[in-house]
Amino acid sequence: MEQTSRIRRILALIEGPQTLGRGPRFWSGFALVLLLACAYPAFADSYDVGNNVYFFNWLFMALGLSLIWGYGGALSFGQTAFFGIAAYCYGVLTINLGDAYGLTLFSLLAAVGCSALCAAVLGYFLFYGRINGVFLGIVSLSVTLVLERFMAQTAGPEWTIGSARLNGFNGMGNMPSLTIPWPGGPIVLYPDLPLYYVTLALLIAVYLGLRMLVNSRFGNVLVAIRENPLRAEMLGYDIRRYQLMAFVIGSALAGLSGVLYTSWGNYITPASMGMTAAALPIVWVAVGGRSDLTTTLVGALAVLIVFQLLTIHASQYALVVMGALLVITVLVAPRGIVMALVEATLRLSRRKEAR
Amino acid sequence: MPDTRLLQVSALNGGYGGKPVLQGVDFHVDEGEIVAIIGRNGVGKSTLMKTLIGLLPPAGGAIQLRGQRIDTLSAHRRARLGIGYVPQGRDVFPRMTVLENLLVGQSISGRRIEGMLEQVYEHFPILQERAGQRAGTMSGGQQQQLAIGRVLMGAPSMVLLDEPSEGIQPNIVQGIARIMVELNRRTGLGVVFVEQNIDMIRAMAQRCYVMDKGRITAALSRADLDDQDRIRSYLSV
Amino acid sequence: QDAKPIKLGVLEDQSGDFALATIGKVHAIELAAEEINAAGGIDGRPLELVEYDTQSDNTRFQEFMRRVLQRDKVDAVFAGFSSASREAYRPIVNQFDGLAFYNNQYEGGVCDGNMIVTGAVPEQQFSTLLPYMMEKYGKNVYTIAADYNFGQISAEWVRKIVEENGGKMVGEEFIPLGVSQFSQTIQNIQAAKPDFVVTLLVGTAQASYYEQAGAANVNLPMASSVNVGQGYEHKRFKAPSLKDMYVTVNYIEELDTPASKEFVKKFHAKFPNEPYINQEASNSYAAVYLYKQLVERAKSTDLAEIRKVIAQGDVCVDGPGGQMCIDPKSQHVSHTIHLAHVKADHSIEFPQKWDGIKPYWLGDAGCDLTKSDPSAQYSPSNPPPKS
Amino acid sequence: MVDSLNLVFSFLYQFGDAFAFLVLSACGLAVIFGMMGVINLAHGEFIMCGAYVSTRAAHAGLPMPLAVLAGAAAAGIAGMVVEWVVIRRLYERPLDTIVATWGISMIVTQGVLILLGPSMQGVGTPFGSFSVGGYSYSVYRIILMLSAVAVLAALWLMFTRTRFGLLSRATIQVPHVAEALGVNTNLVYSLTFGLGAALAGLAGGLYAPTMTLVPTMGASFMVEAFVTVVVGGADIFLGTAPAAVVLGVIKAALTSWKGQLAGQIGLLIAVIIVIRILPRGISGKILRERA
Amino acid sequence: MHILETRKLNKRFGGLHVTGDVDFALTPGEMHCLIGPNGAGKSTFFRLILGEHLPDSGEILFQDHDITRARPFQRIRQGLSVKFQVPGIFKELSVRQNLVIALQHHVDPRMLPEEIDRLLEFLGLAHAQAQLAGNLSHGQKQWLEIGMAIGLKPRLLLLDEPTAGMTPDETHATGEMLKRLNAEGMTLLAVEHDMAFVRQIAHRVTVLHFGKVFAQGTIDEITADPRVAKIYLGEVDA
Ligand SMILES: Nc1ncnc2c1ncn2[C@@H]1O[C@H](COP(=O)(O)OP(=O)(O)OP(=O)(O)O)[C@@H](O)[C@H]1O
Ligand SMILES: Nc1ncnc2c1ncn2[C@@H]1O[C@H](COP(=O)(O)OP(=O)(O)OP(=O)(O)O)[C@@H](O)[C@H]1O
Ligand SMILES: NC(N)=O
Ligand SMILES: [Mg+2]
Ligand SMILES: [Mg+2]
Repeated sequence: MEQTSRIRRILALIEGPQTLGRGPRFWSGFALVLLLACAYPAFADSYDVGNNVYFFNWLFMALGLSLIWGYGGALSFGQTAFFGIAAYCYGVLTINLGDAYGLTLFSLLAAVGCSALCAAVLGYFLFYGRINGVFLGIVSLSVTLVLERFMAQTAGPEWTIGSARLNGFNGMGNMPSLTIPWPGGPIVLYPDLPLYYVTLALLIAVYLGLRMLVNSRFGNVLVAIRENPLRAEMLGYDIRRYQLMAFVIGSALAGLSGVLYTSWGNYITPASMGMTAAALPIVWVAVGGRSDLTTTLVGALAVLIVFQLLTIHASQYALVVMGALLVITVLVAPRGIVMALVEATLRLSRRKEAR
Repeated sequence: MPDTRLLQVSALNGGYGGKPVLQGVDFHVDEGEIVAIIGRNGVGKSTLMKTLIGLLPPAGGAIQLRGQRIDTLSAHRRARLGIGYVPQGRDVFPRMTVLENLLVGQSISGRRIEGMLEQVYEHFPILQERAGQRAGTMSGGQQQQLAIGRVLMGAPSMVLLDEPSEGIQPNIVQGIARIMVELNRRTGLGVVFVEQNIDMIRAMAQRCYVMDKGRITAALSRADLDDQDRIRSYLSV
Repeated sequence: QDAKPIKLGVLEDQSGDFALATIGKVHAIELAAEEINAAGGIDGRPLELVEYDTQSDNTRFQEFMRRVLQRDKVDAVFAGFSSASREAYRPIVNQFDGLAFYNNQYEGGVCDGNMIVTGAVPEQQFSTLLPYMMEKYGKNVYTIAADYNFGQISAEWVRKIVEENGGKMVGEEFIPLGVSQFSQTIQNIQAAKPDFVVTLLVGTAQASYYEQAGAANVNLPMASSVNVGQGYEHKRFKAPSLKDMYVTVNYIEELDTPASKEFVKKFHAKFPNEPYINQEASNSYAAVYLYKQLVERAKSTDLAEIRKVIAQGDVCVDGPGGQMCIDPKSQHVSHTIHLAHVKADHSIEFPQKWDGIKPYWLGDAGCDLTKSDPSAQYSPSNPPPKS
Repeated sequence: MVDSLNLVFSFLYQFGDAFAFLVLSACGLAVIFGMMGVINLAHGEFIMCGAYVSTRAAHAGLPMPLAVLAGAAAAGIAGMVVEWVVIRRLYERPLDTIVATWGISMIVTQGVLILLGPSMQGVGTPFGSFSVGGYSYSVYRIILMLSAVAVLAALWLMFTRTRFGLLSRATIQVPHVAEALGVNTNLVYSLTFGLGAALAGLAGGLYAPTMTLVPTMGASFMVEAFVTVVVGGADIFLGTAPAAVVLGVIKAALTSWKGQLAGQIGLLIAVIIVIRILPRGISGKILRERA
Repeated sequence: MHILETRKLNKRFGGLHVTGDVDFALTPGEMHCLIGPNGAGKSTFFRLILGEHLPDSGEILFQDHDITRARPFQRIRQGLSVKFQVPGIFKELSVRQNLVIALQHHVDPRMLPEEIDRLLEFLGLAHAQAQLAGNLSHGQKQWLEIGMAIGLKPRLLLLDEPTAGMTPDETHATGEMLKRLNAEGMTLLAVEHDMAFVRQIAHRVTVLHFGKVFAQGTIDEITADPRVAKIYLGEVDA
């Protein structure tokens, strides 16, 4: 009895003041989108399916950054460090352990755990050292760049872990894809149907889980810290612990992205941690509207798709148009483009109701 | 008698974005007058002051300074016409020294006025003592003194003060009232101030307007002001 | 009746860091395709190019390699400048069993049946260059190299060949990519007093070395496998900062042969604004003709059939720089290697050339794609496993 | 004796070289970040603008110093335009400037590639070389060091001794009050951003003769610039110079000891350590001590 | 037995000795006001008690536990609560959300909504509960922060100029409210410049001057002290 009401309370956190979207209208829309996403492969060719998996791969990192930056107010410019750490861990582990017996899944967990651990160490150093604001951003960026530069020069054969060569700037390849052990023979998750559904399911789970997290007490405190850390502490919250936890969770999600990406393309390179790579998550999250999970999710996906389409169709003008889109977005939609659309529709519907 | 009108505010509307606060404010200040504005929390006093100096755009109505329409001018242009403004909550420049804060105050006039710094130091000795301290580390009351001193540095012909007594020790509150009255006598400084401190209102104001729900609802004469309970009644309910 | 076109994917960096060296590669492919189509295509089938700009970004290579193979269903892909980009797309080419041409000088060692490499490799460039330099200038050598796979492996080759020829390495320094300031390096070189400097600098930032060394009056002869031929530094920097630079190339636009002159003429007729026709543009151009011959002889675009033709060991074309033949074991290409000497006024002379230099190392080391396909990259310090 | 003097000179030269690069890379960024709180990811593109314009000017026959100034001026004007069109709308939300300036940087880099091609021919380094104890050095590098010092001094004077400096700092700290005190804050913003951009352009103009001229050249200044600014902290006058000294020593020492990679990684690790010790940068520390 | 005690508390900023050997003790259930000239060190004293600054020397005891080095949140959890001099609220969150954050860690989640409704009513902010806290007027912000501070149900409440910007009526109402809370067992330490308010609530008053305890006693004793009139009160007697 007590148990079920508790579960109900936790589930109720799916809606709350920290997330946009509530009520039957939102959830039926959500269900519709989900349905479409599930049906999508029936109408798309396998290139499109695999390409969408590729887009999905990055969204975990975006959601994680939304938690750290949008909710927690700590701008981490170094999420790709954790992306890279998990990616290399996955590579090293799977190359050494192989893909039998579900070991790739173990490697996934271990790699994500590894990036969470690194985030805990770095986060302890940052938050317990009272580093905040841009300083936080630059220190995290520095960490990423150190990793990138270090990994870039590991070309020599001396940089080998077990049978896995780190292989420097050229990147590490040949790691197996994620493989699910199955009675009728293991299912290798190439960028195709099974991987699509697995990634989609993960994405939905992470999205809903984060919604509950940010609407819980934890989320309230996180937002309070963003708004006024001193006040939050003076209400009795150990702000450093909360910031650290958000950082670890967000970075673990970056790590998950790293593993999925590596498994998707059987490749990881130090460039994934470089300056450009490090700036991208910030762009995705900012464009959609970083202070909400849903707008982050939709915004990041939209940016990824639009940028790829531009690259395909706008030839040499692609980067110019992308840049212009970013500038215009920031100017016309201060809280993110998806957020702006949401607000506009809300205003419209309210006006209609008023009539 | 337009030549004695320092400030004329007519049917002024304003607020924040879509949210109206001021709903047709009418009042005036004559040359050489000190006028108080009183009212409960949240009725729009600070909003009025911000609209007068130009930090909020008016949504309708007119503001005239010595007969000249100023409501279309930007805040810095209004300041250069000689209006000084002390915001509620002080807003000193936190990472600049006390002296630097004072020097910024001179931009109202756009020139350096000989002897002004000494005068301000005389009014507020703590500012001289702490000339090199960063303003953000001054105590609350010290910051309030700095904010007032800063605006005097520009030798304005009219000042808008938003709750100048807030956070200031009683004897300095009296001192500030004295300074304002003296400047008013000596230089004809016009003063519009928002205040809750009855002692200060009585020590300074020649007239008083009562504000409620974005409107001026009463005007009190000097004689009315002598009646403590009368003021108190306007501040309550 | 309309014959079904043969589709070629072209994935090259047309923007970003590498664009300087790679836009010309795209143009060269377009030129070759136009010529072939004008002459009736490949076995009557026209060539159709599917081009994407990979923006000097490895992830774009991954995205678009999948796209050309899965969506556009191209018959072959011409892709990549940096080795990292090649390694990024190689797993995808393997997965879909496609055929990719890597038309770029690089550090060597790719033993992969899905790849044909038309660029020169270290043994071709250094076995010719270094003995010449040591003969002419002396045996003390200092290497500065980009600090990544290409630089490290190339430096390893330099070390090996210098020592084999009785020379001595007096210094070796690795420069991280993106570094543009060289004062300390210049001083280190002066302290080591080499007879000449091997410069294996990659990327536009590192090229700043030449200007800075010139300004500090270092005045040492230089040798390279990668500069001038790729990034035309002699055109971009003011003389005499590249004075006495020696580079072994399989082509550059100054090459004074009828074939080269003809190529330059055609190129400029089609692309009048091309700043420079570098070695990789020539490789890309020749690669299209190699592919034409492969398909015509295989009578198919099927990879297995094509590889049967390669295995015959006689697939050759005459490229702008000389004859190029595919080595069946490594699927790399033999070249005529020209020694380019940059003079004080930055004009180029060619004191020597070597015909038919083979990409021997991979085959000798144990890569034999006619027998097995490990789809791996090796290096002298990490050779193929002996079977 | 002579040998060790040579050694000292060579270290000083290397240090000065690193110092100059750090200062000149950083000061434009420092003005814009320190004064306005704007994180300008298009900093490198202003540097590139300065380099391109000064090179064009030099090709057109302008004497070197004038050409450099022309580069600075062009970047400054470009900066004022950017401020007017974009940045002005973002002061309330400085973090969004990251995205906006990132976008500007993409537009400019690729735009220049499209319009002017993938590279530009350099002008060559003037003034030749000199020798000390068996090593030859570039005279121009000494000019760069002197320029760095001159820029620092000029900035310091400008911001502490002029009305503009006073008003711009006030504007950045509490804009609405500055406005209400008679400061034309829009003008101040525009001039401050323009100044930062001009300083970037100056760095570009000064380094143009020594570097590859390509649309992406600004990128090679960015890490050093950010590192210096952050280690310096929010107050650019108190922070930038000491930060450049500290980082210059670290970089020169590590580079000469263990090579360029050590210098690069050492620089980044120094940042991490310095920030851990001084969470608000060097100037934060100095300010706290002084207050 | 004291609820709060400081022993020889010292704090310096550079050359400035802001609190000097402050010995101070509060008995449980007391309503105590701290007054003194601007810059006397009152807010600094609060910050030392809260742990926002650490003292250079001296000790702080709360309910006989040494909290001199404890982190601020630990002190709050032991039963301290504060309203700052400059309103400290969560500007981008709604008024209601502000209160949720203050109350959530000690109120049963099922009771939370009613509890907050009650508090909103009490603060006169019920109509503004959905508004962003940053858009409140100055006085409303003060109320909100007082609400957050008392929402913690502290044993000792610290208020730094709670009535600044309030009308005399509101000031009076605040005083009465504090008295009610005091009757329920809460100890109070308030910094104020409004003598009417001090007179209304204070059992005892401490005057701080140049960081030192200058005088202590009932409000009548203090206002009668000519030295206090000279440094602080001026001619008007409240
Ligand atoms: N930035 C803002 N955005 C939206 N509404 C605001 C903003 N600032 C104030 N308000 C609202 O406008 C109304 C008037 O506020 P104002 O600050 O003018 O009150 P006030 O009379 O000065 O009160 P107080 O005595 O508390 O300072 C209030 O209801 C307040 O909630
Ligand atoms: N960080 C700091 N650096 C230097 N001086 C400081 C710092 N913080 C406070 N001070 C000084 O310490 C003294 C005490 O300040 P505090 O804020 O405690 O005063 P207060 O008694 O609360 O005054 P008020 O009534 O004006 O609020 C003041 O002179 C102030 O200028
Ligand atoms: N392949 C090269 N030159 O990177
Ligand atoms: Mg107000
Ligand atoms: Mg105080």
